[in-house]
Amino acid sequence: MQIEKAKILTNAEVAHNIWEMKFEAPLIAKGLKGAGEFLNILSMESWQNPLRRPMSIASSNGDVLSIIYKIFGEVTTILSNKRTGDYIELLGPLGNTFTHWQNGHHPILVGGGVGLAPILNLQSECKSAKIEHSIIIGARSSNEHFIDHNPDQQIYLTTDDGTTGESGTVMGPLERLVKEKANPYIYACGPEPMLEAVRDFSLAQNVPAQLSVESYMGCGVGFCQGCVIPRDSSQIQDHSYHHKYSLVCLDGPVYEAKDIQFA
Amino acid sequence: MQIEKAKILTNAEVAHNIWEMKFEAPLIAKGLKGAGEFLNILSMESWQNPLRRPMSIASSNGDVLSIIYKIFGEVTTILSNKRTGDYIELLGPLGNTFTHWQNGHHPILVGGGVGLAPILNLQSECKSAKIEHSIIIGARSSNEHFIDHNPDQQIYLTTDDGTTGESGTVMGPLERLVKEKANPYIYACGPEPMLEAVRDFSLAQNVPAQLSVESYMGCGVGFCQGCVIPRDSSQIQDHSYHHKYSLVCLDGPVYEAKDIQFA
Amino acid sequence: MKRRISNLPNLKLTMGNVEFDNPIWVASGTFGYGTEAPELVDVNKLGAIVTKSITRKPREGNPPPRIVETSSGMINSIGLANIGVEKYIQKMLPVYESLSTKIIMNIAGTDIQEYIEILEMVESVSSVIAGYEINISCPNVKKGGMEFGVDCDMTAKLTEALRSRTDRLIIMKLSPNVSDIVSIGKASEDAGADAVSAINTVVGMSITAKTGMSNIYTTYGGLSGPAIKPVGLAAVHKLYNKLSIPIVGIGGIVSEEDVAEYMLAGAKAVQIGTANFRNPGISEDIISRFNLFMAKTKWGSADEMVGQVNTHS
Amino acid sequence: MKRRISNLPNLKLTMGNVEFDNPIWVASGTFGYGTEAPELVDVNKLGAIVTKSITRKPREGNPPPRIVETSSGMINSIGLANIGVEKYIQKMLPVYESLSTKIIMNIAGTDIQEYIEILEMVESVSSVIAGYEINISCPNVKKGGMEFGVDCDMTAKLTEALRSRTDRLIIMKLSPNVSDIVSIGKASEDAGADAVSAINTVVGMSITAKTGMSNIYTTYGGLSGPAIKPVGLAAVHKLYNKLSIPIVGIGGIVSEEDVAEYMLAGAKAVQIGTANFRNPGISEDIISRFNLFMAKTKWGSADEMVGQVNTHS
Ligand SMILES: Cc1cc2nc3c(=O)[nH]c(=O)nc-3n(C[C@H](O)[C@H](O)[C@H](O)COP(=O)(O)OP(=O)(O)OC[C@H]3O[C@@H](n4cnc5c(N)ncnc54)[C@H](O)[C@@H]3O)c2cc1C
Ligand SMILES: Cc1cc2nc3c(=O)[nH]c(=O)nc-3n(C[C@H](O)[C@H](O)[C@H](O)COP(=O)(O)OP(=O)(O)OC[C@H]3O[C@@H](n4cnc5c(N)ncnc54)[C@H](O)[C@@H]3O)c2cc1C
Ligand SMILES: Cc1cc2nc3c(=O)[nH]c(=O)nc-3n(C[C@H](O)[C@H](O)[C@H](O)COP(=O)(O)O)c2cc1C
Ligand SMILES: Cc1cc2nc3c(=O)[nH]c(=O)nc-3n(C[C@H](O)[C@H](O)[C@H](O)COP(=O)(O)O)c2cc1C
Ligand code: FES
Ligand code: FES
Repeated sequence: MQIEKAKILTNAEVAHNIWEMKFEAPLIAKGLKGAGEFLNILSMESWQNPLRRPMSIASSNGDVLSIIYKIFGEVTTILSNKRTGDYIELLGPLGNTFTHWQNGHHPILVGGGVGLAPILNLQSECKSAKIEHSIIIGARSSNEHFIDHNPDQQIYLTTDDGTTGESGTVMGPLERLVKEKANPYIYACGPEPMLEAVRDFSLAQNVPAQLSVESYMGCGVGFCQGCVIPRDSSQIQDHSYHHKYSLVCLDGPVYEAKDIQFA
Repeated sequence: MQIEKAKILTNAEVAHNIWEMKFEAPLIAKGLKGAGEFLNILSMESWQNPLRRPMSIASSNGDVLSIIYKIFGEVTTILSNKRTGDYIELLGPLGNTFTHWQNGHHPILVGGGVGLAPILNLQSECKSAKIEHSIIIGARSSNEHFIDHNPDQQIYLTTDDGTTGESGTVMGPLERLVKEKANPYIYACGPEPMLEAVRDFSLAQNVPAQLSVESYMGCGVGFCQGCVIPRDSSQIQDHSYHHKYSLVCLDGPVYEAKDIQFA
Repeated sequence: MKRRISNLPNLKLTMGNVEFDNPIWVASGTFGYGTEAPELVDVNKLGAIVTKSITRKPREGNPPPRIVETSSGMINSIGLANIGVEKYIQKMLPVYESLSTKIIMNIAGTDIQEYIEILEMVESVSSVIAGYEINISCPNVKKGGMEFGVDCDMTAKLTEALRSRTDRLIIMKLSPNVSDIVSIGKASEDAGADAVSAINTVVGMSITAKTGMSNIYTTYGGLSGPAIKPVGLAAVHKLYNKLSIPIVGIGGIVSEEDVAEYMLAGAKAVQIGTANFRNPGISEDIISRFNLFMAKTKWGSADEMVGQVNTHS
Repeated sequence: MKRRISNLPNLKLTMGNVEFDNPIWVASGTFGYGTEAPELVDVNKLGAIVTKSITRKPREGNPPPRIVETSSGMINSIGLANIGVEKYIQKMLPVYESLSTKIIMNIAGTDIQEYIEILEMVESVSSVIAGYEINISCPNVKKGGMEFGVDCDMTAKLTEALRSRTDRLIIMKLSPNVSDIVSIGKASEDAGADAVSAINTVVGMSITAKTGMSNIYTTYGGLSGPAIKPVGLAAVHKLYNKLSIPIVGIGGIVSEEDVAEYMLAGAKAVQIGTANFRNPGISEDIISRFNLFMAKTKWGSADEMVGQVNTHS
């Protein structure tokens, strides 16, 4: 875990309101443990927005890391105004990683919206490790997609409005793939309703699943106790001082589907 | 009085920590009444710094206005990071103007530090009106000057450390010129100690003087009652609701030396 | 959920016996007497103008420095500089005849008698003013206002005394610098106030480290601006839960979303203060943008959203 | 004016019977139990660590959402999630043996008995802790702390009860959400506290206009960060004027200049809170930069500047 000023290499809109930023962060890159980890980003000197913003690592390639972010509010707008050569301050790598995908399963990767970021990172790892896998990417409409629907390559896109790929949510292809593939393992990140649907499905079908969840973060390092989610587990974690809650910044963001609850 | 988004033409450091910015502000330019007026500048969307910053108009040329500013704190730093083509939001023109300089006097213009800005504006007006005048510019050291010492042209520089022009404060050349010139009238803007010295000298010598003063401003339009200075005059101004104080934003920033007090 | 995108949403409201065109007003002391910047704002668009606090006699106010910026806020200690009630009656009331916006006169005093005298002087002449906001919460005067603002009994006595002397709208303006703002609000309600407004400024101080100087002559001043919006929202929501009279929300409003937040917290109307200093026309802008905001929400009228924040419970 | 540019300025101070290397501490609840981020901060550089509030039993804390950003600040309602005194004694006290920085244990309770019990449990074992900060000012628990923080008698009783049971440093942590913070401070002093710290968070609320949701599960939470620095400075200066025991300044400190401002206002030491979330190493950085700052001022030592703000009077 480090604080590092990273030089921005590229920063561009890749789909409607969705941006990709690449930067050089050699120190943080050295500490990476795997897909699922995130960075806590500071985008300005001013204290108007005192808190950093957590963003999943979308790719790592030597010293170069990337994030994929959606313009949501003040800070993501500021991020999108950064230019090549500017700096941002990163705290990371933070959080845990997806696991078990190397253990003889068929990983089914599911990304919704900018939840795609850690899923793409996991996809790269599967590719490097030559592990056969499928990936399902959901969005509301084709303009939010920046990857092509390609069933031959096991890349399945869905859109709510049917403008690209399959019409409907990620659940369509997911239900199909779980049946088709031997020994499937689901890895998902996306909006809460999607994660809930994946969770319920995985429990009902008894298919193992890991979900990368979001929560409002103050610090990313266990200081503030702000980032809790209710936890359905008897495994007591000291971080959150009590078994009822789990700190997403330290115990997460990746959880076994069965271990967490949604509000 | 208008609010206008002005496009920045140039923004460059002209001396140590002193910057000049030129921008196009056709609406405000139309309303100008003369040297001494100022703008109230907003440099960002963020509310980290809720208040505008007052800056004297240093020159006007058709639609193009300029300011000369010193990097002091947060907002002037932000100003200095603006690039050609960026926008700043101006409220103006505000305040009153220097007067009487066209009435057969020999104007002696005195500028200290960035107090130079309105003085340079007045100098331009004197030149346009072909009125003979002298100008004295004071600074701590040569690196804060961006105009050349040129006694032949009646341009006198002073520095505290003697690195350019005459050694000492503006008072040296001022005392000399007041003696030399027939019917002198002093116009001064600069740091408070300088203004106090000019004021005391003008009262003692019975030479008329107008001073452009600064005060902490909230609004620039008479809403907040924040910008008062004690006033030595029986002339009651309604703006400040009481004869004891004067609102610098409406009654000033230019005052007859005899009319104001310093804290 | 009904949506009314086509028509402009209904922003009208009634408070006491007054009908206001919209719930977005300008706050006392932040808009002068309403006539300062005619080039920059059409005051007739505003829901109401609350004028600068008036005392019995003109006041010169505090020596400078009177204001200073802070992180997302500012501190002021103007010290109730004002023209006094006589000049207000003589000079301002006639001007207000020609405005179509509602005028609310803010009154400040050092004892109950002073408030009464001011109110009676205004009541004794004919004028169009819609009502009074009673400043019992100015942190910037040595004697005066503040004492009422922290004391339920004094607040009740003052409210009763004024209530018995006017049928016009009476709004008691509450201080956040108290252990229990709700009890002061309740005392106002029980004594006959038509509404309460909250909040006035929060006591604060500013120092420049390099010089060691206090940046405000009177040492302490009143903090306002976006920094205090959370404090204002909490006050309004607490008052809404316990009072039945309307609440006017104040504190850090700079956008149409801020207006909506205050209304969701329980404000029937709001006042914009510090933001006017940044942009004298901002209140007019916020009214237009609030119209657009409303058109996109599920709320049919501004009144319907008052107090409807979802608090997870 | 003496200037000591060559030597590092003297930052040492004594409070109660404890000597601190420097006046820059980290605030309770913003630095965990001090052992969370060893890669990012050398805690032995800190003047002191005030640990997260401890209650008699472990507490799960409030449901999420627990925190939200505001303009130049944040609101939290953690609800005193903590490991409870037994685990604190068992797990944390031994760890503190190996640290050279001073540890101040922050204690919270719902009644006097609970505070006493906690303190006695810690006093009954041997440990290196330097003293206690008594949280009588947490706005985020339904029962508890808050009641003391607004009441002089209760504050006095609690202070006396604890004073009679320990010789260690006792610092009473004061709430800004009161009409008169000085009277609570005075009650603490008269009852034997070694020092007071101020301020805890300011009650606030946050709403998202678009969704109509409260951003904090418990509706109200505590506002902290640069937004409240003016409130903290005013509290410290008022306390300094009336108390003779030392004051620990808290609220919105993010730079060495903020530290200096608090000391000029009257703080003998300060605590850094919210800023630690932005940068876990910031307190260490501020200590270095405060050293440089001091070297350029007229003050020979940090102690000399305490309370020396120039207030124009
Ligand atoms: C572990 C984790 C990984 C994430 N990865 C990504 C990613 O790869 N790409 C992406 O676009 N987004 C990601 N997010 C969400 C991202 O942090 C928010 O979109 C971002 O903070 C919005 O900031 P803003 O200032 O633009 O919006 P604001 O206007 O400040 O807030 C809008 C919303 O953003 C969220 N938010 C704001 N501040 C925080 C905070 N400190 N912590 C958490 N959420 C916050 C809240 O839901 C809030 O309602 C991730 C969040 C977490 C917790
Ligand atoms: C009528 C008038 C004309 C001016 N003309 C010029 C000029 O031509 N060039 C120039 O460099 N400066 C000028 N100033 C001063 C200029 O406004 C300040 O230097 C500037 O506001 C500093 O802002 P900052 O954020 O960089 O500094 P900060 O760190 O915010 O403040 C540093 C100092 O700047 C001053 N200041 C800050 N905010 C305000 C405010 N709202 N109103 C007044 N003073 C403030 C205060 O003295 C403060 O102590 C003028 C001021 C006035 C009143
Ligand atoms: C410069 C200034 C002067 C003020 N004068 C008064 C006043 O005379 N009477 C009053 O009741 N409130 C006065 N206030 C308080 C405001 O009306 C308002 O309650 C407060 O500023 C909070 O709102 P804001 O955050 O939108 O500014 C003043 C505020 C400021 C900033
Ligand atoms: C997330 C969070 C948790 C806190 N928890 C505690 C606590 O357990 N006990 C306590 O006395 N103060 C607690 N505080 C208050 C801080 O110690 C401090 O008084 C306050 O945040 C103001 O300082 P700041 O503006 O530097 O943050 C907490 C503050 C925050 C932001
Ligand atoms: S974000 Fe602060 S503890 Fe997790
Ligand atoms: S700056 Fe507001 S009245 Fe002059």
